[in-house]
Amino acid sequence: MSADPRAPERPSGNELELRGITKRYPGVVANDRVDLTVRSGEIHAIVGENGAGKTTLMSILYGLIPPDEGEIRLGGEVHRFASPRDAIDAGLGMVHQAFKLFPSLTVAENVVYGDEPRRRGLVDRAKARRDVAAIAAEYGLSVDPARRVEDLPVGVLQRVEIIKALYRDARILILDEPTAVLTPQERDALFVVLERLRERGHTIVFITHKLGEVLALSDRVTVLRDGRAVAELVTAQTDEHEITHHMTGREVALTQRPAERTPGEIRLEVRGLRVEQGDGPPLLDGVDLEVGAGEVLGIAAIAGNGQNELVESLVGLRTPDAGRVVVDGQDITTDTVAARRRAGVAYIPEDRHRVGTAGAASTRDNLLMSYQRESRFQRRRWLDRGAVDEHATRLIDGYRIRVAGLATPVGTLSGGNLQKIVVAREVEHDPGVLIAEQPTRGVDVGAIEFIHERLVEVRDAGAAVLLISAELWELRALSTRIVVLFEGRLVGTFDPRTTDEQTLGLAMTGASQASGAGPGAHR
Amino acid sequence: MSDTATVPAHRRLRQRLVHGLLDSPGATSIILALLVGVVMIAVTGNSPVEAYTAMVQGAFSGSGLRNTIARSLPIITMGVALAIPFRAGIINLGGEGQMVVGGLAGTLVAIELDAPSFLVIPAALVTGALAGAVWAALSAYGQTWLQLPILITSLLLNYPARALTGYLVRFPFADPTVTSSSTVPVPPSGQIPKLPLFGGVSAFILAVLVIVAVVSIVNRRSVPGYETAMSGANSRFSRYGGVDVTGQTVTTMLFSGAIAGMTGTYLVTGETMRFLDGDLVASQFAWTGLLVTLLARHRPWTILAAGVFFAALQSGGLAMQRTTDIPWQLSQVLQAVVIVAIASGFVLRWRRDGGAPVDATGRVETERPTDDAPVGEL
Amino acid sequence: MLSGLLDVALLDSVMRALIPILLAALGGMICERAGVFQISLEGLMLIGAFAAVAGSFAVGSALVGVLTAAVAGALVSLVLAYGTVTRGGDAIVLGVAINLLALGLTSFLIAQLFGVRGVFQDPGIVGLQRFAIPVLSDLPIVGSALFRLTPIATLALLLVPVLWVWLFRSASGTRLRGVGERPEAAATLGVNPVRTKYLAVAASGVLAGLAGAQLSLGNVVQFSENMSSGRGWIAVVAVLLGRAHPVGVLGACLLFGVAEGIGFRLQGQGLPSQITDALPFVVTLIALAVARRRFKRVLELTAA
Amino acid sequence: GNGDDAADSEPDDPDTTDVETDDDGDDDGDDGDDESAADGDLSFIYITPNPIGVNQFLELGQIGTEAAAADLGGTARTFESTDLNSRRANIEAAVDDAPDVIVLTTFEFTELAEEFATANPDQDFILIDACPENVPDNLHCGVFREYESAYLIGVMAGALSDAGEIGSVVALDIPFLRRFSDGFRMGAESVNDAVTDRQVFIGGDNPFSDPARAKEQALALAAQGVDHMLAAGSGSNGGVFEAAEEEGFFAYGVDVNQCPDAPGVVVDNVLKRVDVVAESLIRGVLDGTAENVNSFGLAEEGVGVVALLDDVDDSSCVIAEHPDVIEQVREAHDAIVDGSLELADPMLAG
Ligand SMILES: Nc1ncnc2c1ncn2[C@@H]1O[C@H](COP(=O)(O)OP(=O)(O)OP(=O)(O)O)[C@@H](O)[C@H]1O
Ligand SMILES: Nc1ncnc2c1ncn2[C@@H]1O[C@H](COP(=O)(O)OP(=O)(O)OP(=O)(O)O)[C@@H](O)[C@H]1O
Ligand SMILES: [Mg+2]
Ligand SMILES: [Mg+2]
Repeated sequence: MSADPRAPERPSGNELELRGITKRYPGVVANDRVDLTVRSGEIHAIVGENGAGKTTLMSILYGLIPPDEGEIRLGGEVHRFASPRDAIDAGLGMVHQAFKLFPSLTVAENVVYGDEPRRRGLVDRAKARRDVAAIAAEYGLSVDPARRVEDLPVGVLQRVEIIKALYRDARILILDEPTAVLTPQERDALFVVLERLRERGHTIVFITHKLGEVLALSDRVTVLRDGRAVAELVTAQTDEHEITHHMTGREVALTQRPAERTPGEIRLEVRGLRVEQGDGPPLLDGVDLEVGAGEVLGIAAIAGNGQNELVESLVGLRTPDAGRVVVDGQDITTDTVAARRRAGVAYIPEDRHRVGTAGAASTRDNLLMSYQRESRFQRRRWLDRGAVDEHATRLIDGYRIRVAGLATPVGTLSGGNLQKIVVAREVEHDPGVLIAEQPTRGVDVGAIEFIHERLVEVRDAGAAVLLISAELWELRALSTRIVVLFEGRLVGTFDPRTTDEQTLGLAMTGASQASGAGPGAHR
Repeated sequence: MSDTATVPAHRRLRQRLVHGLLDSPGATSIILALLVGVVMIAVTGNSPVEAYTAMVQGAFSGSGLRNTIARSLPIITMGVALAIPFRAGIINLGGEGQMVVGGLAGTLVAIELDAPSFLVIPAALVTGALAGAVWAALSAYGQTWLQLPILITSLLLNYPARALTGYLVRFPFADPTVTSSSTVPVPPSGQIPKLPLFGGVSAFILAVLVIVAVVSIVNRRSVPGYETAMSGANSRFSRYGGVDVTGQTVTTMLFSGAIAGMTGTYLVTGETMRFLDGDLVASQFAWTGLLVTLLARHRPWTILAAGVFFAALQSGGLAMQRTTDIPWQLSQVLQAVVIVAIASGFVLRWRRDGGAPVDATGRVETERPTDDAPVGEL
Repeated sequence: MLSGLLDVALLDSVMRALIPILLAALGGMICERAGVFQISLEGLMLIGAFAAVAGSFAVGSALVGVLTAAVAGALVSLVLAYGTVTRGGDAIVLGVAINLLALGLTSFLIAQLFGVRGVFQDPGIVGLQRFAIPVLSDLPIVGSALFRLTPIATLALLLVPVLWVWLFRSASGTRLRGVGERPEAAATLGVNPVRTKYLAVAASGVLAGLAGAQLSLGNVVQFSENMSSGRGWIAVVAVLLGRAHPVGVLGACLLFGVAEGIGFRLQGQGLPSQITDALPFVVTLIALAVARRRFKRVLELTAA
Repeated sequence: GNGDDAADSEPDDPDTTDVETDDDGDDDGDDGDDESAADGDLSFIYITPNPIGVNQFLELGQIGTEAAAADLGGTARTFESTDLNSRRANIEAAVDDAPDVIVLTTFEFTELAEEFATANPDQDFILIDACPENVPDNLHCGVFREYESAYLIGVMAGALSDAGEIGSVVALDIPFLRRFSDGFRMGAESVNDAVTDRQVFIGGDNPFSDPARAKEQALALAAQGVDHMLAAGSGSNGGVFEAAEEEGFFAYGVDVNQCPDAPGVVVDNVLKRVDVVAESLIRGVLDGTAENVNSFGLAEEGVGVVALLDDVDDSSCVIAEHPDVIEQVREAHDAIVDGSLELADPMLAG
C-alpha cells in the first residue's frame, strides 16, 4: 500500500473524497458521477430513497465492486481498491447492511478471521478472545467472545461487526443502515458507541432511512437521489423537511393515524397459545389476544421474546403445543397455511428475501403466490395467463413498484420495491386478518408513508390488523392498542395515545409489570 | 423486456429448442469435445475425419437413426422422471433403483398376465410405474417423516433395489433353463410392438412424446407446475404462500419413480424381452438421464433434444468402433467433455443476458438466489 | 456361527475396505467444508488407481506411482474447481461428468499405453510395502491391522486427527470453513474464496488419488477397468453421513467397512450374496434413520 | 445340450484335428491353412454382449474368430456392445454388412439370435454359450460343459487339500457360474467325502473387475481355513491370486491358463476353449457340417485342464509337481469321456 494507514498526525480536513463515481447496471445507473466529501473525525450521514445508490457507493468505497468511473482519495491520495483487503489495509472498515458473519464460528473467531493471532502454527484462541474483550471494553461494546454467532441477537451481531473493523485498526468506519434492525435500546447503545468512536478520532459514514437519527447524530449529510448526490448539508443548519425534500422532491408527512372508530366484532382470537422449546422455558406461554374489525393491535417486544413463534403459529408455519387460534369464529389452530389464507389471513413477513419472495423468480410469479389456486386465475383448471398478467400489472401500477417488466426476477429489486411487492400481494387479498411483521424495515420514507396508508386502508375496510414492529413510533402511529411480549408472555397493554416510548421500552425489558392495564387485560 | 407470452406457440418451441441446442453452451462445447476427440483419435493412429464421418453416419444414417432414437427413449424418460422433483429443488439420485424395481414388476405382469396385448402392455407399464413409485416413496417419506435427505436415501436405495431384484430373478422368478439370473422371456402378448417409423421404432416413443408434452404443459400452465417452480426457487417462500411443500415432495417423487419404473418396464418388454439381472443398471440410462436433466435445467423439450444428442453420441461412438478400431470409450470421453463444457458455460450465457432465462409464463430457471442476504440476518 | 464371522482376519479386512473410502471421504469432507459438493470421488479414485499403476510401472517405484496418482487426481479435480468456482456451474453435473470421463479415459489409456484390455497386471508394477511398526505390530488382534500398514494407510489414519485439528484450530482451516459457510463474508475480510475453494478441490483430488493408489498398489497390485467399483460413492455418502467432521466421517467409513467385512463372512455362512451385498447400504440407511440428526445442511445443499 | 450333439460333431474331421494340434502345443497352424483355404475373401463379425474389458471369455471368442479368419483367408471384425441397446444395434449393423458368419456370445443374445436368424434366413449365425429353445436352421449354438473340467480341478483340490476345506470366489451368484463352483465341489468330494466347500460371491458394483473385493473374499475364506480356492471372477481373479500368495493357499483359475499370473500358487485352470470352439464352429458352418446344437465337454476338448496337456511341465502350474494327482485326474477324465462317470449339469440342479 502506498499510504501508511497509521500516519501519526492526521491532517484535519478531508479524510475521504469520492470523485465522479459512476456505476452502471443493466437498465440502471446506480451511481451517477457521485461526489462525496467526508471530513476527518466527523459522522457523515448518507440518506436517500430505496435504490438511490447508497449501498452501491459504499461497496465501491470498500473495494467490493469496481466503479465504472471515478476515483477514491484518502487523505488526498488516490487509491484503487481491487478487493476489500486493500480497503482494510488503507484503514477502512465496513458494517454491511446484511451482516457478513460466519454463524458457526465464535465471536472471537469471526473477529480475527483472516488476521489470526498464531501460536505454534495454530490460532491462538486465548489471545483472540483477549483482544476482542479488550476492544469491547475500550469502546463499551459488550459481547462474549466465546459465544457462537448463530446464537446471538442482532444487536450483538452488530457490535461484533464493529469490533471486527476496530480489530483491523479501521480509521474510517462505514455503517450501512445499522439501525434498521435494532430495538430502541440497542440503537441508543450503538449511538453511544459511535459518539465514543468519534471522540477518539474515528471517521464515521453511516447510511440510514431515519431522519431523526441523522439529526441526532451526524455532523453533515449527503443526500442521494436516483444515483446522484443532490445535496450536501450541515446537520446543524437543516431539518427533516429539507432533507426529505432533497430525497423525494416532494413533501412527505408521517402522521399519526390511529383508528377513529371503535373496533367491531372480534375477527382474530388467540387463547392460551403455548410453544415449547426443547429443554428451555417455553417460547410462548399462555398468550391470549383478541383483535377486532377495524383495529390495529401493535405488538412490542425485543427480538427473541416469542413474537416470531406467535406469528408463525398464527399463519400456519408452526403448530403450537397448546392453545387455539380462531379467525371469524373458525378454529384454524391446526389448519394448513392454504386453509388459513382461505379463511382470510394475510401475512407480511419480516424477512422479505427468504420468506416473502423468491429472488430468482419473476415479478409476475412473485405476485401470483398464494393466489394461484383461486378460480379467477384459472381457466378450465389451467392457469389463466391473461388473468395472471393482468393481476401483476395492476399491482405494479397500483403500488408504483419500479420494475423493468413482469418477467424481471425480483432478486435485483431494491429493498423498498421488494417490500412493496410483498405488501401489494398481501393487501390485495382483502384480508380479514392481516399480520404485518416489520412492514417498513429498511424502506425509505416515501415507501413508509405508502405502506402505512395501505395498512390503514385495510384496517378501515374492517380487517383486524396485527402489527409487529421494532419501531415504537410506528406502533404508536398506527396501533389502536399496544401489547408487550416479554419472554413469551404478555406483560402489559397500553394505549398509544397516552403512553410514551420510554414506558414501552421499559415494559419490553420486563421491568414494568405494573404500568398499563397489567398482564392479561385486553380491552 | 420482451413479453414472451405474446409469442406464438410454434415460435416459442423453436426458441426453446434453439436455446437448448444452438446457443453458446451447445455449440462451444461440441467444438471443444471434437477437438479433444481429434487428439484421442490421433493417438490411436486413425484419421479424425474418417472417424467423425463414421460417427455421424452411424448415428443418423440407415439403421443408425433408429438406433439413436431407440437409445434416446429411455434417456429422455429418465431425464423427465428426474426433472419433475428437480424442478421443485429435489435431486433424486435413485432413478436407477426405481427403474429396476419398476422394470421387474412390470416384466412379471407382462409374463404372467394371460390376456390380449392391448390389456397386458398397459397393465405391465402401469404396474412398473406403481412399483417405481413405491420405491421412490421410500425416499420421499424418509425426508418428510424422518428428515433424511432424499439425495442420500435415494442413492443408497439403489443398492437394495439391485439386490432385491437380483434375488427375485435368481430364485423365485428365475428361468431355470438359462445360464444367467433372468426371468423367462416376455411372451408376445406382453411385448411392446414396433411402429413402422424409421424402420421400426418402439411404440413406446408415443408414450415418451406424450410424457414430454404433458410434463411441459403442466410445468408451464398448471398450478402444480407453478408451485413446483416456486419451491425450486425458494421453498420457504412456497410454504409461506400456502403451497403444501411436503405433499409436493411426495407427489413429485411418486411421479418421478413412476416414470422411472415405466422406463424399466419398457426396456424389458420393448427391448430385451427378459429381465436380466444387472442389465438395466449396466445401461447407465438413469445416470445419463440425470445428466441430461441437470444440463437442460429440467425443461422437458430441452431434455428431449439433449437426450437425442447424447444418444447420437453413444450410438455414433459404437458405429465408429465398428468401422474404425477406435474404442467406444472415446464417446464416453466426448460426452464428459460436452457436459463439462456446457455446465461451465452456463454462467457465461446467463451473465450476458443479465439474469436467469425466463420462459413463457415467467418461470425462472432454478438458480440459487443471489448472496443478497436479508437485512439483519446472518 | 459367530466364530465364522469374527475371525482374526476380519479386522484386517475391515481396514483394507476402510482405507480407500476413508481417504476419498476425507477429501470430500474438505470440499464440503469449503462449500463445494464433491460428487466426483469415484472418478478421481479411478484416475488415481490408474495413474498409480502407470507411474509405478514406468519408473519401477511405488513412490513415483503414488505421486503420479496424487498429481493426476489433483489435475482432474481442477475440472470441478474451474467449472463450479470459476464458472459457477453445477457441482453435481460436473461431478457426474468427471466420473464418466475417468471411466472412459482410463479404459482408453490402458489399451493405448499397455496394449491390454481390462486388466493390467505385470511384475513391473511395484506395489506398496506394508511396514511394521516395531512392538506395536506384534500386539495380538489389532497389531497387524493397525500397525502393519502401507504408508498410505498410515497416512489416512493419521489424517483423521490432523484434519480435525487443522479444520478447527488452524487459521487456514478456520478460513476454509468460513469460506464454505459465507464466501462473501470471507471475501470482505480479504480471504479469497476462489483460491480457497480451488485448494480444497485440489486437496480432495490428491486424497482421492491416493485412495486409488492404495487400491491399485496397496490392496492389490494391478489395475482393472472401473476398479473403484462404487467406493467413491460410498465416500460421498460417508461425508454426508459423517456430517463433514473427520471423526464422523471415520465413523461412517468404519460402519461401512465393518458391514462389508461381515457381509463377506455372512456369505460364507450361506446367506444369499444378493442380501449380503445390500447389507452395508441397508445398515447405513438404518444408521441414518436411527441417528436422525438434523441434516439441515444437507437438505439445504440439495435444495436448488 | 447333451452328449448326442457332441457325438455329431465328431466326424467333423478338420475341426477336431485342429483342436488336437492346438492342444499339442504345435506353434502354428500354417499347414492347416492351405488345407482348408476355401473361398478366399471371407468375412466374420464377432459381437459381444458387453464390453470385452476384463472378460477373457469374451476375448477368447474374438481370438477364435480372428484365428478362423486368418486360417481361412478372410477378415474378422469385432462389434463390442456396451449395454442392452447396443446389442441390437450391433446385430443390425452386422446383418447389413452380410458377412459369411456372425458370431454371437452368451445368453444375452438368446432372443436376439433367434429373432435375427429367423428374419435373415440367408445369413449364418453362431451363438456361443447359449441356445434358444427353437433353433432356426441358420443358427448354430455351441455350449460348454464347464463342470466336467471344474470336476477335474476339484479332484486336484480334494486330493491336495490338507485342511479338507475348499472354496470358490465367484463373481456373481448366477446359474452359469455354478457350473464352475459346483463342478469343483463335486470333484473334490469324489476323492475326499469329508471335504467342506464354501462359495462366496464378489458382487458389488463391478463383480468381474474388482480384484480388491475378490481379494477380501479370498482372505475371508482363507481365514476360515480354506486352502484350495477356485477363482471364477475374470478380471477379479488377480485379487484371489494375490491373496493366495500372501496367505499361502492354493488357487485355481478359469478360462485360460492363469498359472503364469501367479506362479507357485495357481494349481490349475478350468480351460474353456472358446477360441477353438468358435473357430471350429465357423469352419463347420462354412462347410455345412455344423449341427444346430453343439455341446463341448472334455470329450470334444472344448474344455480341459492344464494337467492333461503335454506341456504341463512348462505351464507354471503347481499341478505339474504332483504327477500322482495328475494320474487321478486322468482317470476321472477318462471315466467322464467314456461315459462311465456321468455328471449332472450343476446349473440345472439349481
Ligand atoms: N448487482 C446488481 N445488479 C443490478 N442492479 C443492481 C445491482 N446492485 C444494485 N443494483 C441497482 O442499483 C440501484 C442502487 O442500489 P443500492 O442497493 O445501492 O440502493 P440503496 O440506496 O442502498 O437502497 P436501499 O435503501 O434499499 O438499501 C438499484 O436500482 C438497484 O436495483
Ligand atoms: N482448503 C485448503 N486445503 C488444503 N490446504 C489449504 C487449504 N487452505 C489453505 N491451505 C494450506 O494452508 C496454508 C496456509 O494457508 P493460509 O491462507 O493461512 O496462508 P498464509 O499465507 O500463511 O496466511 P497469512 O498470510 O494470513 O498468515 C496454505 O499455504 C495452503 O497450502
Ligand atoms: Mg442499501
Ligand atoms: Mg435497504
